Amino acid sequence: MLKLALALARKDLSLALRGAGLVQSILLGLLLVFMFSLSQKTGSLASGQMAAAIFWLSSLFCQTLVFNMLFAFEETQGARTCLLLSPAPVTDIFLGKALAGFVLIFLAQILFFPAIIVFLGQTVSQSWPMGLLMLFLADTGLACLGALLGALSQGQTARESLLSLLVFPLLAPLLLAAISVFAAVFGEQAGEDPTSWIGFSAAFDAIFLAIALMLFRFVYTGED
Amino acid sequence: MSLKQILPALLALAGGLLLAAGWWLIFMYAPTEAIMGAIQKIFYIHLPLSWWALFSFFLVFLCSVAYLVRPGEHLDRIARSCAEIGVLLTTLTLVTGMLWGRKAWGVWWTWDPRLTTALIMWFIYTAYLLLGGLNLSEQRRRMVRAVVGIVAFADVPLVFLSARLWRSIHPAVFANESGGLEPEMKLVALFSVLAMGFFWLGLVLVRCQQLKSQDRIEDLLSTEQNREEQTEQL
Amino acid sequence: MTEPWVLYAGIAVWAGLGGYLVFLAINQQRLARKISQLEQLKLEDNED
Amino acid sequence: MITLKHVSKSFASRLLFRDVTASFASGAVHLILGRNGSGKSTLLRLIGGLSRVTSGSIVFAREDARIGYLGHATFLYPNLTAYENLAFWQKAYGQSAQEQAILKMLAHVGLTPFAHSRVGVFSRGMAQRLSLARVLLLRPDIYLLDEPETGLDKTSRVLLQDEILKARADNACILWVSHLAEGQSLADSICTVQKKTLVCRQAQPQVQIETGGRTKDAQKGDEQC
Repeated sequence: MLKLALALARKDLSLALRGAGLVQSILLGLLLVFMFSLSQKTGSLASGQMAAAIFWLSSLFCQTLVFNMLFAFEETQGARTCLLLSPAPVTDIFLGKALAGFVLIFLAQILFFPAIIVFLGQTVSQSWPMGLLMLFLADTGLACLGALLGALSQGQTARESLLSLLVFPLLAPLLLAAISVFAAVFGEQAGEDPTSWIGFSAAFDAIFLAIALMLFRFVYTGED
Repeated sequence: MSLKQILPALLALAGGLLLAAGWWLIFMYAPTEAIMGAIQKIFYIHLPLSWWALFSFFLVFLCSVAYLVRPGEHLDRIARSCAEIGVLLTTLTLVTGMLWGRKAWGVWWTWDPRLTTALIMWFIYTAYLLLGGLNLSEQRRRMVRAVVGIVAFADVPLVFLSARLWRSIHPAVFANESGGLEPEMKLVALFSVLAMGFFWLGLVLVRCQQLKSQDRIEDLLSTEQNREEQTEQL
Repeated sequence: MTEPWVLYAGIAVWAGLGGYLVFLAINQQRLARKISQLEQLKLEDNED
Repeated sequence: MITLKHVSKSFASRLLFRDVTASFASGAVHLILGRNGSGKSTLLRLIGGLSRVTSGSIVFAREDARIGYLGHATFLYPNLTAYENLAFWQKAYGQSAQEQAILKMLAHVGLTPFAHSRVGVFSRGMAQRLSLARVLLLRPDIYLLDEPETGLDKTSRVLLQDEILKARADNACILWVSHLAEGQSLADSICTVQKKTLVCRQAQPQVQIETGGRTKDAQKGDEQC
């Protein structure tokens, strides 16, 4: 079970780390962080919520680039056809891509977080375990929708613009949750207590994971 | 001209007349609300728009599910026309919502759950309409559109919930229509929703028929081109 | 007594719906042109 | 054993196949001929389940039949090495990647010196040979070959034909789309795409081959479905 998914994820990770794909998305994220730090008057600190918003915005851009890259791997030599011929169920391909995307986004975020602390002068409050849980939930949602909608473009030319055009609004609820919790992590007095946001994000992930598992076979097909 | 052809026009006409009557009701019959004053009357325009916009997107959802179960060209057409009109109505909902907000609370945009949901729905379904731009084969584009139609609608309640958790200063009257409204207000509100319903149905049917003839013409043109290719090959 | 802003909202709505009807009309014109193009093709076929 | 019942396929209002009914027995080579663009490759894609039939049905004798596809696209990842490619595809098809088997197969197709170099630098012929190795490693029950000989040099073509005959002896069902002269001598049945349907006729394969002590004629007797 899941043999194809794990093999696919391992292959994608080695390909992504070998090529310049991941580096490109990390640089874009760091650039975003730096640009926003310009918007602060020198000396004044960005609000916790601003820092959280920038962190998640960079992660979102990173997600779009990562999933475009992951699905482009299968298009160069038509490997998609061969994957579909495998006896394993199509959802294994979805799980493999989502897992690879999750790891890549997490790797990028490991670099974004210190950049936010440094450039935007943030301090981490004692509610960081809540932040870690939120990070996990939000990344799952990012990976799940990224894998489903990444397959949508299936290596078409008009892929970057349309993918982000669709993914950003769809992920809006998850972003609101992640930004609120991370604002608390950066020391803001969050209006809503974070636990309700955590519950909401878990529900969001569950719903879209179920939908993605059902719909993936319609999206990723051999038709070219 | 069979009934089927003129039905859409009839519905649109009836809708138009009912809307006009609705206007008369709004200004002459509906009492002005005690707290907010006459501005509250925008509610009778705002509510039908947002209600039918949501209903259009629900119909897109149903057609998309039906299309995945048993693909049929007509399902995709209905979904496309409903999405188009849904986006139109959402745009008008946003405009009237902002006008109301500007007058009642002095600010153009308030992060209120309903308006935020309408705005995000507007972005998602505009992207849905842009799916036509993807250079895919017709079958694949319909399949992709059906999937997006489902994912988009599943997102709507989540957007609403998250927006409410985020911040809410919308008047309570919105939350429970039946509670805060006097009987006359409820009557006018219902009438406006009904009137807009006729107009909405007329628009959807007209757009559906137009898309149908458009597809038929495109088929004819493409078979024509294929025939020419074949004749050249021989 | 009527609140001007309610009128503005009404005008905006009618403008929006009217704009959509214009869009439908333009589409109808495009279809008519395509039909005439098809008829033209049919004419040429009958001649040769 | 694959059976097509009244299969039709139209693609964007262009009819490719109308009412195709045919059956391809296991342990046989079925050569499929036809003009370019007559939809031969589409037929393979339909059988592979990659695109859906407009009407009719395709029935497999064994549900969990493993399908090996060898066509113009090599399905190889340019940034992975030859070894990694083969290892990945084995795992992707649910088989554990034994190092010995992979190295032996690479030697078999004459790619041992390039085992650990990136496939991106391979020539067309080398990539096609690696793709052949990929299919052979899977030991599929059904071979879908879409003009596999393109880009292969003389020795590789002979290698390809040996493998096809060996596969036939292993009771695999081989569908071979080609327009090579010597293909006709190997085929058990030759099908041609004419007027949007498939016409098949039996053919007498001249090339006899003994594998594992069972001669070709002996297999003709016990017809496995």
